[in-house]
Amino acid sequence: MKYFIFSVLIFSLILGIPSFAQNPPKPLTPIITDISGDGGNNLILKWKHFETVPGILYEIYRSENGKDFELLSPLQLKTMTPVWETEKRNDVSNWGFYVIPQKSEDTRIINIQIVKPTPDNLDSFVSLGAEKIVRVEFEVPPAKKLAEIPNQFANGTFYQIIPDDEIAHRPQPSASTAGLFKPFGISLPVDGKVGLEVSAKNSEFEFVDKGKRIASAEGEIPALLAKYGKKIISIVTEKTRYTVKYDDFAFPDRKTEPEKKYTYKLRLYQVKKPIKKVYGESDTISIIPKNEVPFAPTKTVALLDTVSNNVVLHFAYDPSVAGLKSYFDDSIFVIYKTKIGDTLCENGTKINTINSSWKFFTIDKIELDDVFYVEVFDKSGLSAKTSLIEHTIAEFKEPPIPPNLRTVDYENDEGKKIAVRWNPPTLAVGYNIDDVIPNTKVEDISDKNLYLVHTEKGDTVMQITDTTSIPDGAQKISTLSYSIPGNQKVLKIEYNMIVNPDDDVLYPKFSLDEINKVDIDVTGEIKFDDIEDKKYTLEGWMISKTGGKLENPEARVEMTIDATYINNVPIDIPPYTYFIYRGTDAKDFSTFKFVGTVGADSREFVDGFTELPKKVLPEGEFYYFVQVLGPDGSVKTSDIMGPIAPKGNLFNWNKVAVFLATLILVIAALFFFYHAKKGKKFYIRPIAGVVHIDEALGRATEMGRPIIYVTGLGVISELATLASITILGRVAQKCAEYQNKLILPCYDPIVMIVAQETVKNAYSDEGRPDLYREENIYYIAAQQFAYAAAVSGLMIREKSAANFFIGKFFAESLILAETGASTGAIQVAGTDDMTQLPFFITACDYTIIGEELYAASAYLSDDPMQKGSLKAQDFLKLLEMIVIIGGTVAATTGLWWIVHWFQVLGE
Amino acid sequence: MFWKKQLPIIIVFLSGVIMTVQYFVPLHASEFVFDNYIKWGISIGIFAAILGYFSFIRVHIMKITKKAPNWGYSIVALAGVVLMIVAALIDGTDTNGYYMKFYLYICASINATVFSLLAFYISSAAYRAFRARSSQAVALLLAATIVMLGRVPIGDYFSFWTHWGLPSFYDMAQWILNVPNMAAKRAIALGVGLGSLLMTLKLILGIERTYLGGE
Amino acid sequence: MHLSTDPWVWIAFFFTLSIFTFLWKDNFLYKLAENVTVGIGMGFWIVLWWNQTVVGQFWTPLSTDFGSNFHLIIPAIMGLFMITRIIPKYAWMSRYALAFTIGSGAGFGLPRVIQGGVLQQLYATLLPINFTSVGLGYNLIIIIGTLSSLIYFFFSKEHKGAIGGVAKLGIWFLMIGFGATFGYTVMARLSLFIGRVLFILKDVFGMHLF
Amino acid sequence: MNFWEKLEKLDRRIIYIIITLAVVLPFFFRMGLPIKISPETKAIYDYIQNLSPTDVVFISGDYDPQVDAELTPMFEAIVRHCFERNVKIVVSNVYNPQGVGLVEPRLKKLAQEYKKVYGVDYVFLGWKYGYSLLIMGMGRDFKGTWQTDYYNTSLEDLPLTSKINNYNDIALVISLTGSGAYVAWIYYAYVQFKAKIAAGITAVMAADSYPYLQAGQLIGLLGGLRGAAEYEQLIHHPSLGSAGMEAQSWSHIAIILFIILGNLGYFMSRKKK
Repeated sequence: MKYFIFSVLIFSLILGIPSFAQNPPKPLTPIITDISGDGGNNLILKWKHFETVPGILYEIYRSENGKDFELLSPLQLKTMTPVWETEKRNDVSNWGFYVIPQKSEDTRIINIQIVKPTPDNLDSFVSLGAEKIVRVEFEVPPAKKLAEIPNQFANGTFYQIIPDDEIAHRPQPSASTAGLFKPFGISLPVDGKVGLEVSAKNSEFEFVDKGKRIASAEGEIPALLAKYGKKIISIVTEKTRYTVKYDDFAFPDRKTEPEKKYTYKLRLYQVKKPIKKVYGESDTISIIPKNEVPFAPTKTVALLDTVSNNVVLHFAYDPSVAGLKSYFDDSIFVIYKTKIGDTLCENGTKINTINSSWKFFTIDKIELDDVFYVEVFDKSGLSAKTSLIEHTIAEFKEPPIPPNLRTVDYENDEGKKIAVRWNPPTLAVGYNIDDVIPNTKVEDISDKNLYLVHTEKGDTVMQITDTTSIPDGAQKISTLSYSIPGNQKVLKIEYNMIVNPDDDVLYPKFSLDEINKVDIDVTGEIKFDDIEDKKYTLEGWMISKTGGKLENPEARVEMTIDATYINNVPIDIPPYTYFIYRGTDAKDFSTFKFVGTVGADSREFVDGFTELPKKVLPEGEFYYFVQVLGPDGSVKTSDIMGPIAPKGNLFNWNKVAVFLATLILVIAALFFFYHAKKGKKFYIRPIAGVVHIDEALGRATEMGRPIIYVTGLGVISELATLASITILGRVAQKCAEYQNKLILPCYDPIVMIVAQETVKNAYSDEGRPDLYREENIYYIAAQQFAYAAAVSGLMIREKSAANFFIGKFFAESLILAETGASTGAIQVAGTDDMTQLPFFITACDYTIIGEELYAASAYLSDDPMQKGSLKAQDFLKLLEMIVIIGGTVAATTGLWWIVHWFQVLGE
Repeated sequence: MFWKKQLPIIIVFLSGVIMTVQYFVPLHASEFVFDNYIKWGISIGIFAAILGYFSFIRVHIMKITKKAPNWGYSIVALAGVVLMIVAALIDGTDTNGYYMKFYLYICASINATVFSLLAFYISSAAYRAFRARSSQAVALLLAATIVMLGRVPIGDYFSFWTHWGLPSFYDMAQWILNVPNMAAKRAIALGVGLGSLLMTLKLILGIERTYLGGE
Repeated sequence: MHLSTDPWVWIAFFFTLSIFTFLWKDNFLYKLAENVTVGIGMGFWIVLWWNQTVVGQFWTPLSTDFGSNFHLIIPAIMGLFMITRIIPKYAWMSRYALAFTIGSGAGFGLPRVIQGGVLQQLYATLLPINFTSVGLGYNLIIIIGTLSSLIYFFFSKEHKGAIGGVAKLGIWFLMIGFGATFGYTVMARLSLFIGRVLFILKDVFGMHLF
Repeated sequence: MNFWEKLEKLDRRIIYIIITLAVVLPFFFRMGLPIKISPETKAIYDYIQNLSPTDVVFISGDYDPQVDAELTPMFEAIVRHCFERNVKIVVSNVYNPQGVGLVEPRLKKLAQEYKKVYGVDYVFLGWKYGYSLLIMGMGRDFKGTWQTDYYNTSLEDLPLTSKINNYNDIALVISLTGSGAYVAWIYYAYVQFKAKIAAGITAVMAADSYPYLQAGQLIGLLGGLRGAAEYEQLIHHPSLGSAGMEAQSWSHIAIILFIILGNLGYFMSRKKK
C-alpha cells in the first residue's frame, strides 16, 4: 500500500511541476458599451486578446452585487503552435527602421510609430525614445523566447512589405464583355465574356517602387498590402517585443435589466483540466445599463405617385444604428400627416398606428403640400419622432397583387405553420446554347494601347496613346482570349417550376421537335446533345400527380430556340418582392408584424412562427396581408386575409406510400403467421445445401474421422446463430445415425449450452443417447483470433473429415476456411454475412448463401412460424419483383408519374 | 407470471405500435412522444451500460481469485482500467493528456496491429485455399481480380490495350461495381430489408422472444 | 531519416512488434499486449461514458433545468434494472427495460426501413430501358440482375425450368457481386498492414514519404 | 513429391515474407503512378468545394482502431479540404466511442496547422450514448440532444453550434465507418430529415454500398484507402492514403499471383490423381 501511495505522489508531482513554473496571464479589462434604444437589456463587452498571450479559454463572469460572480459563457481561443522563425525576412536589423513608443489612453496598450530616420535626424528620434527594430515576427514565438525580453502590447496593424517586382509586371487575368471592343475595330465572334490579360495598375507600380519596408496599415491600400505584404505579429527591438496583432473579442450580454449595477470580469485559462487549473483574471469593471429613448426611423423616404396621389413610406434608420435594430425594444410607429410649416412636428393629424416591424406604409390621396412624420414608441412608453419627411416624386408602375392570394393551414405538420399561397403555377424557362468543345483563341492587342478602366457603372475600354494621361486604376490590355464556336453544340434548358403544393406538380416534361424528355428529379436543367444549326421549337409542360398536364397558360411554354449561334437566354422572373405580415386583430395595424419575404420565383410563403420557442405551438387566430414591392419602389398592399388558425394534422400525406407499404407488410405477415399457427404446411423448395450436408457426413463416415461444427461468433439471439443451431440438430441426428464423432468448439458460453442441449436431444431422438459426449462441445475463448487459432489447431490435430462453418462470421472466416482446406476436409459453410461469403465460396466445397441459411433452417425446423415467416418474405419479394417489372415498363414508356409513386422523401 | 412474461411482451407491443404510428402522425402530441422517447431511450442506455462494465470487472476478478489459467493477464487488464481513470482524473481528457496518449499510442496501436495480421492470413489463404472449384467460383475470382487491379494504380499501367480504345482495368472495375455488383447487392439489400422487417414485426407481435432470456 | 524522439512512439512500436510475434506463434508478449488493450479500451470507455453521457446527457439537463427534465429519472431507474440480470432471481426485472428499448427500437425502425431500405431502393431500380445514351443498356442489365438475384432467393418454387434458368443467372450476378466484395476486402486487409508499415517507417524511423 | 505438390505445401512463412516485401519495398522504389479519380469520390469533393464558409459539414468518425489505417487518411483529407475552403465542421463519433481517441488528436493537429478557432471553425462533440436515437434526436433538436461538446462546454455557448438547430443547418453528414453505421445514417437521418449523407467506408463494406449510392441515398462514397488517396489527390495534399497506393499495387499483384499459383498447383495435383 505504501508503495502505491508513494508512486501516486511521484506521479502527481510530475504532472504538477509545470503548473508551478507557469505565470498565469492577466487578460485585459473589457470595455463595455450600453446599446442605446434597447430598453437597457443589452450590453456588449469588447476586449483585445494579443497573440503572444498564452491562453486557451476565456470565461466571462458577471456579478450583481460586486461579490458573487456567475459564469456567463466560455469562449474558446485559437491556440497556435509556437514557432521560432529564422527566415531571412525576420531579421531586419540592417533595414534602418525605428519604432517610437507613445502613451495611449489605455495604460496597458501603447501607440507606436514606425520611422526610417536619415543619418541627420537619427539623434533627435533617439532622444524621443526611438528604438531600432531588429526583428519582425509572423508566428507566435515559444514561451521561452517570449520570456527573454519584456512584452509590450501596441495598437495598430503593421505589415512587412517585400514587393516582388515580378508580380507587378506579370500580366494579370481579367475579363470583360466583347461589345466593349467593337469601337476599336476588333470584332469578336462571341457576344459574352472575353478573357483579358492586363497590366498592373499605376497605384501598384507606385507601391512596388517604394521598396521594402515596415509599414503601418493606415494610409495603405488593403488589397496591395495583402498582395505584397505580410502581417506582423510582433516587432522586436533590442529591449522590447511589441506585440501588435490581436483578436477583437465581443460578447453580448442580452439579459440585463435597466438601472441595475453589473460588474464584469474576465478569466483567461492557460490550462484547464479536472485537477489542474492555471488562469489569470482581469480587473473588474462596472456599468449601469440605461433605458433610453428609442431611435426613430430618421432616414425614412416618402415616394409620391403623381397619378394616384398615393405616398409610400419606406422606413429606414440612420446607418449608424441600423445594424442594432435587433436589439431595439421599439414597438409601434404612429404616422402623422401635417403641413410643411410644422417643423417641430407637433400639429399633425394621426393617420395610423402600425407595428414598428413594417417595411412600408401607403398613404392614400394626399394633397401636394402634405408632409409626414413618424413617432416611435418603445415598450416602456418612451417615444421619439423623426423630423418632417417630404415626399419625392416617383413614377410608379404598380405591381399586381397575385391572383387567388389565400392563407391555408400548412399540411402534414404539427400545427406550427400557416402558408400564404397564390397563383398561377408558372413554368419559367431559359436556355443556353454552348459548344461541346470550344476552341480558345488568344490575340495580342498590346500595340492598340487599349486600357481597361474601372468605373462605378462598370468597366469600360479606352484607347490612350499619351502615357502621361492614364487615369488612376487603368490597366493596359495586352491580350484577348475568346472561344471560337466549335461545330458541335449542346442545348441546356434551365427551368424553374414556380408552384406551390396545391398545384400537385411532380416534374416538367419538355419536347424539342418531337424529342421528349422529363426531369423526374427536378434538377432544374435538361440537356439535349447533338444540336444542329437551326431553329427548334421547344414545348414544356408541368406534369401533375395524376399524370395530367397543368392547363393554365403560364404553366405551359412554347418557344423558338435559335441554335444557329452560341447564346444564352436567362430565365425571366418578374422583379417583384413579397413582404408578408401577420397580425392578431384585423382592425388594429399595430398587431401586424413582418414575418418574412420571398421573391417572385415563389408561389408560397410558409410562416413557421419562428419567434416562438421550439416546441411551443401558436394559439388563437391570425390574419395576414402581403405587400408587393415593385422595382421602382412602388408598393401594393393586399386585403387582409383570415382569420386562420394553424391546425395539427392527423396524418402525414407525404408518407402515404410508406403507410400503404407498412399495411401490406403487416397484413401479409399476419396472414402467413395465422395460417402457420393453425398448422398449415407451407411448401419450401429443397435447399441444395442440405443435400451437401448429408453428403459430407456420409464421407466422414466412410473415412471414420470426426466432424467439426462451428457455430460462428454470433450470440444466441442472432438469426444466423439460431439457424445454425437448427441445422446442427440435423447434423447431430445424422451423426448419431452414422455414429460419427461430432466436435463443437464454442465462442460464446450461452451458445455452447444451447448447442449441448440440441445435440443431446438429437442423439436421444435417434435412440443413441449413449453416444452423446458432452466433453466434445466445449468453450474456447471469446477472443476472435485466439479462437480462430485454437479451432485451426483442432482441425489439424483431429484430421477432421468434414468441417461445418454455419452462423455469424467475421474476419476469422478465412483463417478457418484456409486451414480446413489445407487438411483436405470437406467443408460446408453458411452465413448471412455478405463480406465473409466470398471467402467461404472460394475455400469451401459448398456454401449456403445469405437468406438460404434461414430457408435451410426453416426447411429442417419443426417450428411452423419459421416457415410462415419465410413464406411471408417470399410473398413480399414477389410483390417487389412485380413492382420492378411494372415500374420499368412505365419508365420505359414515359409514364414517369406512376414511377413517382415510389419516390418517398423525408418530411 | 403476468409480471415476468406477459407484461414485457405487452410493453414491447405497445411501444412498437406507438412508435410506428407516431411516424405517420405529425400532431404536436406525436412529436412530444417522439422527443421524449428519444430522451428516455438514451437515459435507459446510459445506465444499462453499467452492466457491461460490471460483468467485465467481475469476469477478471473471478479469474484472479480462482487463479484460473492466465489469471495474471487479468491483473493487467484491470490495471489498464484503473490507469485510464486515474489519468483522466489528474490530467483531463484533452489531446495532450496522458489519457489520450495511452489510448492512441497503446490501445489503438495494438488493435490496429492485431487486424493488420489479416493481411498475412489473406495472402496465405490466397495461396492455399481460394480455389476455382466451380465455374461460379471462376466468375467470382475473375471479378475479384479485375476489381483488385482496377482499384490500384498499377492496373492502369498494365492496361496497354487502352490504346485501341478498350476499357482499362479501372474502367472494367468501375463497370463491375456499378452494374452487376450493384444489381446483385440491391437484390440482397431488398431481401435483407424484408428479412429485418419481418423480424421487427415478430418482435412487436411477441412471436420472437428470445431476447427475454431463458426460463 | 531520423529516429523518433517521442517516447510514446517507441511504446507504440514495442506493442506493434509484440503483436506481430503472433505470426510466429501465440506467446507471452502477444497475450500481454492483448490484455493491455482490453483494459485500456475499457477504461477509455468508462471515462468517456461518465464524462460525456452521465454528466453531459443526464446530470447537466437535470441540474440546470430540473423542472422539465425530472422525468428522466424513470428511464434511469429502468436502466439500473438492467443490472438485475446478474442476479438470476431478479433477472426478470431487466425485461421491462429491455422490452421498452426493443419495442421502441422496432417501432422506430419499421417505417424507416420500409422507406429507406425497400421503397427508395425499389424506386432506384425503376429505370427506363434504352440503348441510345452512353449507358448501352446498362439499365437492362441492372434490372435483369436484380430480378434474377431476387428469384435465386425465392423459396416457394423449385429451381426448375424457366425459374431455374433465371435463378442460375441470378447466381452468376451474385458471384460477380461477391467477387467485387472479395477484391475490395483484399485491399482492406492490406491497407491495415500498410497502415502499420507507414507508422513504422514514418513515425518511428522518421522517413520522409510524401 | 513433385514440383506442384511441393508448391502446394509451401511454408506459410515464405508467403508472409513475400507479402511483407511487396508492401515495404515500394516505399523505397517509387514508380510515381497516377491515381484516377472515381466519380464517387469526385461527388463528395465537388459538393464540399461548392459550399460557402457559412456551411457546416458534420463528420462522424464511426470507426475504431482496427480500421484506423483506412479511415484516418479519409478523415484528414476531408478535414483539410473543409479547413482550406473555410467550411465549418462539427466532428463527432456517434457510432463508436473508440473513435474519440482517434479523431480528437488528429482534428486538433489539423486545426493548429490551419490556424482554426475552436468553437468558431470547428467543434468536437465526441461520443454520447444513443446511436440511432442520437441521429433522430439531432433532426429535431441538435443542441438539446448533444447538450455539451467533448470538453463539456454547452453547445449554446459555442458560436458555431449555437446556430445549428437540426439537419437543415447542416450541409452534409459524412459517416466514416468500418461497419454498417452509414446505413443507419441513411435510415434515420436521410429518410426522415432529408439530410445529405456521404460515406467514407472501409473497402470491405465498399462493394455493398453501391445500391445506396445508385439510389441517391448517398451523395458520394470514399471506398477504402483508394478513396482516401483519390481525395488527397483532389485537394493536392498527398499523404497517408497516396503513400500507400504503390504498396497496395504490388501487394495486390502478389495476392493475384498467389491465387494463380495456388490454383495451378491445385489443378495439376488433381489432374495427376
